Amino acid sequence: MTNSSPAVGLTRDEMAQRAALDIPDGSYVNLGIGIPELVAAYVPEGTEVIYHTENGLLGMGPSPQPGLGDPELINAGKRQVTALDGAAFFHHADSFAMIRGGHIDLCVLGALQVSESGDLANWSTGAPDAIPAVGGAMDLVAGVRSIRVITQHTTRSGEPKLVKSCSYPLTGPAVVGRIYTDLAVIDVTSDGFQLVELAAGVDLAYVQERTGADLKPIAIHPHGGD
Amino acid sequence: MTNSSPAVGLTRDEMAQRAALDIPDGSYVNLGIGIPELVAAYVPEGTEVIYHTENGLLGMGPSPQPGLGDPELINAGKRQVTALDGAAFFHHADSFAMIRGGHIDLCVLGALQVSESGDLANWSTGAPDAIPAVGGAMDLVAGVRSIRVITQHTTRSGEPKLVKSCSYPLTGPAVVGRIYTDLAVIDVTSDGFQLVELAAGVDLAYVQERTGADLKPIAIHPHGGD
Amino acid sequence: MIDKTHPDAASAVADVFDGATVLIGGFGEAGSPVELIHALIDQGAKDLTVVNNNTGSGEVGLAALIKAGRVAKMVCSYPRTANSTVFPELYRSGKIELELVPQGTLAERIRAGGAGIPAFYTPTSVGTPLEVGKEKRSFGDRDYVLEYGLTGDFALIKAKTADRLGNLVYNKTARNFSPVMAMAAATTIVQAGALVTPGGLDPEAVVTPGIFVDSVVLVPDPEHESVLVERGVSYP
Amino acid sequence: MIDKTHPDAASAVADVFDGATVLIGGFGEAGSPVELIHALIDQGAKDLTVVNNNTGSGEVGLAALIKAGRVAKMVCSYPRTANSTVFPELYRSGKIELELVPQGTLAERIRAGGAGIPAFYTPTSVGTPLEVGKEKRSFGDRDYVLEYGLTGDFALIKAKTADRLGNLVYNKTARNFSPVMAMAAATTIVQAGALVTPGGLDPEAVVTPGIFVDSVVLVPDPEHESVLVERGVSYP
Repeated sequence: MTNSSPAVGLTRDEMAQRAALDIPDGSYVNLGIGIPELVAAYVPEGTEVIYHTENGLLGMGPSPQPGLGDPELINAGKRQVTALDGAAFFHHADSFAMIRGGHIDLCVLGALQVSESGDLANWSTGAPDAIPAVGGAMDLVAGVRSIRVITQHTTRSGEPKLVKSCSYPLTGPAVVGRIYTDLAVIDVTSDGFQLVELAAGVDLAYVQERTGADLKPIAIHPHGGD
Repeated sequence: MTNSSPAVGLTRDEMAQRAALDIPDGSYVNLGIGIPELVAAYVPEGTEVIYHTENGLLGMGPSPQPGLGDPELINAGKRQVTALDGAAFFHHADSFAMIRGGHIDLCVLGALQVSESGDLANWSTGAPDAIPAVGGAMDLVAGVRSIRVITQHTTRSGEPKLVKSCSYPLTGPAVVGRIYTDLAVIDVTSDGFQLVELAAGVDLAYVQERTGADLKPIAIHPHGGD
Repeated sequence: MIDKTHPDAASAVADVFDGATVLIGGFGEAGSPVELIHALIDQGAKDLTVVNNNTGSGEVGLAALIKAGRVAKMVCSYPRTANSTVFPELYRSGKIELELVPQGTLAERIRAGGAGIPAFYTPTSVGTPLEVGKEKRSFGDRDYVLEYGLTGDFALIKAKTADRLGNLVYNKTARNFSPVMAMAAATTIVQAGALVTPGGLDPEAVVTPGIFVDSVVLVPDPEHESVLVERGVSYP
Repeated sequence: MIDKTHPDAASAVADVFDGATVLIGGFGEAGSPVELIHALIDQGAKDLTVVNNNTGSGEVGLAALIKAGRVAKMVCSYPRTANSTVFPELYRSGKIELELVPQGTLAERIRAGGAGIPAFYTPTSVGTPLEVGKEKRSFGDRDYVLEYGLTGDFALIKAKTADRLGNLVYNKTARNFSPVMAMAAATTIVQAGALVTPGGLDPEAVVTPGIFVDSVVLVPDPEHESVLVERGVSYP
């Protein structure tokens, strides 16, 4: 199948905005590098979310004003951030105690592939000359209660990223709860991929065609959380 | 053997003073409850020793002036203490990381019995109606590099506390390096008890008579450390 | 808006259930959340497993909770201290269970519980009666025992200052077990001597980040256990 | 009197020996002890095993140490970052070894090493290629892998402020791995942006107590790695 930049589907910011809608008030949230980083900007007014960055900060705020950043106040993507009132700094072992110990409510990550059983592959394509690099991804999926993924529905060459079984090395087995793509919101259930919501201009057949596993049609509770 | 408060031998304070002489400048030291607590007062002028108390303080100072204490600034014996300039407070897991991780240089403890192989019994007489209570003693002997004991040479009823083999439950096997009693300074070596120094007015025979295992006579290096 | 404050100790401990495991901060009286414990006595939960370094003193605070017959089992390192008579009597008459844990192992087990570590090896207790029943294993030339992470349904702890997000700082050696207990409990309830607005605590100096805290009650002038014992107070 | 200060970085790193394991603080450039690393390059120790979250960027700091051929093996979680070319080239040509460790496991292994814990169980990496070769075990209904404590001969870390006793506080997210590395190294060497007399740091806010520190060098205006990289600096 080919994928020539379809006019349909959500932009990166729209995907982030959609994911932001599902974040409950008062949550402790870790956002992965890339599109997930955009989510913070779209959390609705009146919802207080506390952002954790695994390099040692709870209460992370947005990027600093130009010229006001500190190269030693960064996020996990190594970009400069700010610390909000009520923030706390801590060391790496304490930070991953929060993660591994189940204290972070939800995490939004990028993905290379997600399987219909919720397996996530997001750290390595397994290419022989690639430099293996895992960072904190395996700790996050092993420890955070709810793992959500934001990803383009297909690769640049049009291959499905939602698959029956991941061909890339796993970050963790059976960990993903919900997936936000440019085409749809999809839950991972014991029955596999469950369509929750379609982007404007696409239908089930269109999304199914671009998905590597069966997609259950929208059920009775389309906006249920994971 | 009977023991009718002999005129010979060191007082509690003299024992503490003798133990203090062997503490190297710059040491990190944990002092047990009882006579060991007295040691701090006798560390020679010019020697800077940093005291650790396992309930979360490094840089412990002496008792507060009357009326200036804080019931929440106490030592492991639950007595009010002070914090010196350069002190640091920390939680219990960090405190025992210092102990278990081998960061404390030496520890001075009390004893019920010490065996000639350095086994220490200082937490329980094994009496059937006793309330078992161990505190931090087992952690200290498992983690601190040099364990020294201050104790009366015999029990109140005159029984030896330095023995071939402990009859009381162990705090730890083969952990004690040096013993300060009211009668002598004794090292635990691979050959058993090695007399290092005698108190004024006693001789080897006198001490041997009150010791439950062979005592090697004073050797060439009587003031060597453990 | 996140606001973890409660109007009083009674509402903060309202959800403690019969049979719960309750981690109670403090080393002796330092850091003992006396007002929260008294609220728990009033609340009535029973068959509790309580984790604390000691067993309280006199007939106030933890000792009062034990005396009221609410505690089925104590997990601690040193269950006898000055003015501690309640626990020894119940223990000798077989009315309360005791799990004796070396102090450093207790602290590490609680930290492990809070950090998602199910088990770890430690040298402490090897070669002693407390190694009995524990799995042993050698690493390098030394023997170790396997110890398990310890978690609680609730933690009751005392802080010096808190904010509405649950960030905490402590007073001196009153810190002791409280930061790890806050990590290890499903629900952590704090009595704080002062409340500040977020930003009122230096983010470099926060000891317990709010993520580990669920409920905060302001108790501006907490009682000192030793003062109550000296006055002969018996709670309730 | 205890005085852990050294006059310069060269004297502080003088004892690092060939084949040593060196824990180097920092997450990216935040907390990277650039001046100590440069002193280590000048000093000449080789065949080092270096533990750091990353592998440096540009040709300064950690990347320069690697480029100088002094590092036989890297232990890290994320060996590729923006402006990181030195390590990838050496790795692809088989000239440097890599032990890839998940970030949280790396932090916990270092803490365990410093805390006298030889090994612990963690759920991280179960069901992934990184579980290969690891001992597995179930606790409750979940699988875990056994991970080992990690210690170093030396730690090189960067602090904001120190005193002569080695008490440290850090700057924001520059704290990261440094407190646990200070615990886990036989000899911990610190570059501090400021020195105060004992008592100048709040004892409630000290992050690394001096017991974990051996040497302190004052480096009042440390270089930022990103600034050096942007300027195209190559060390030495």
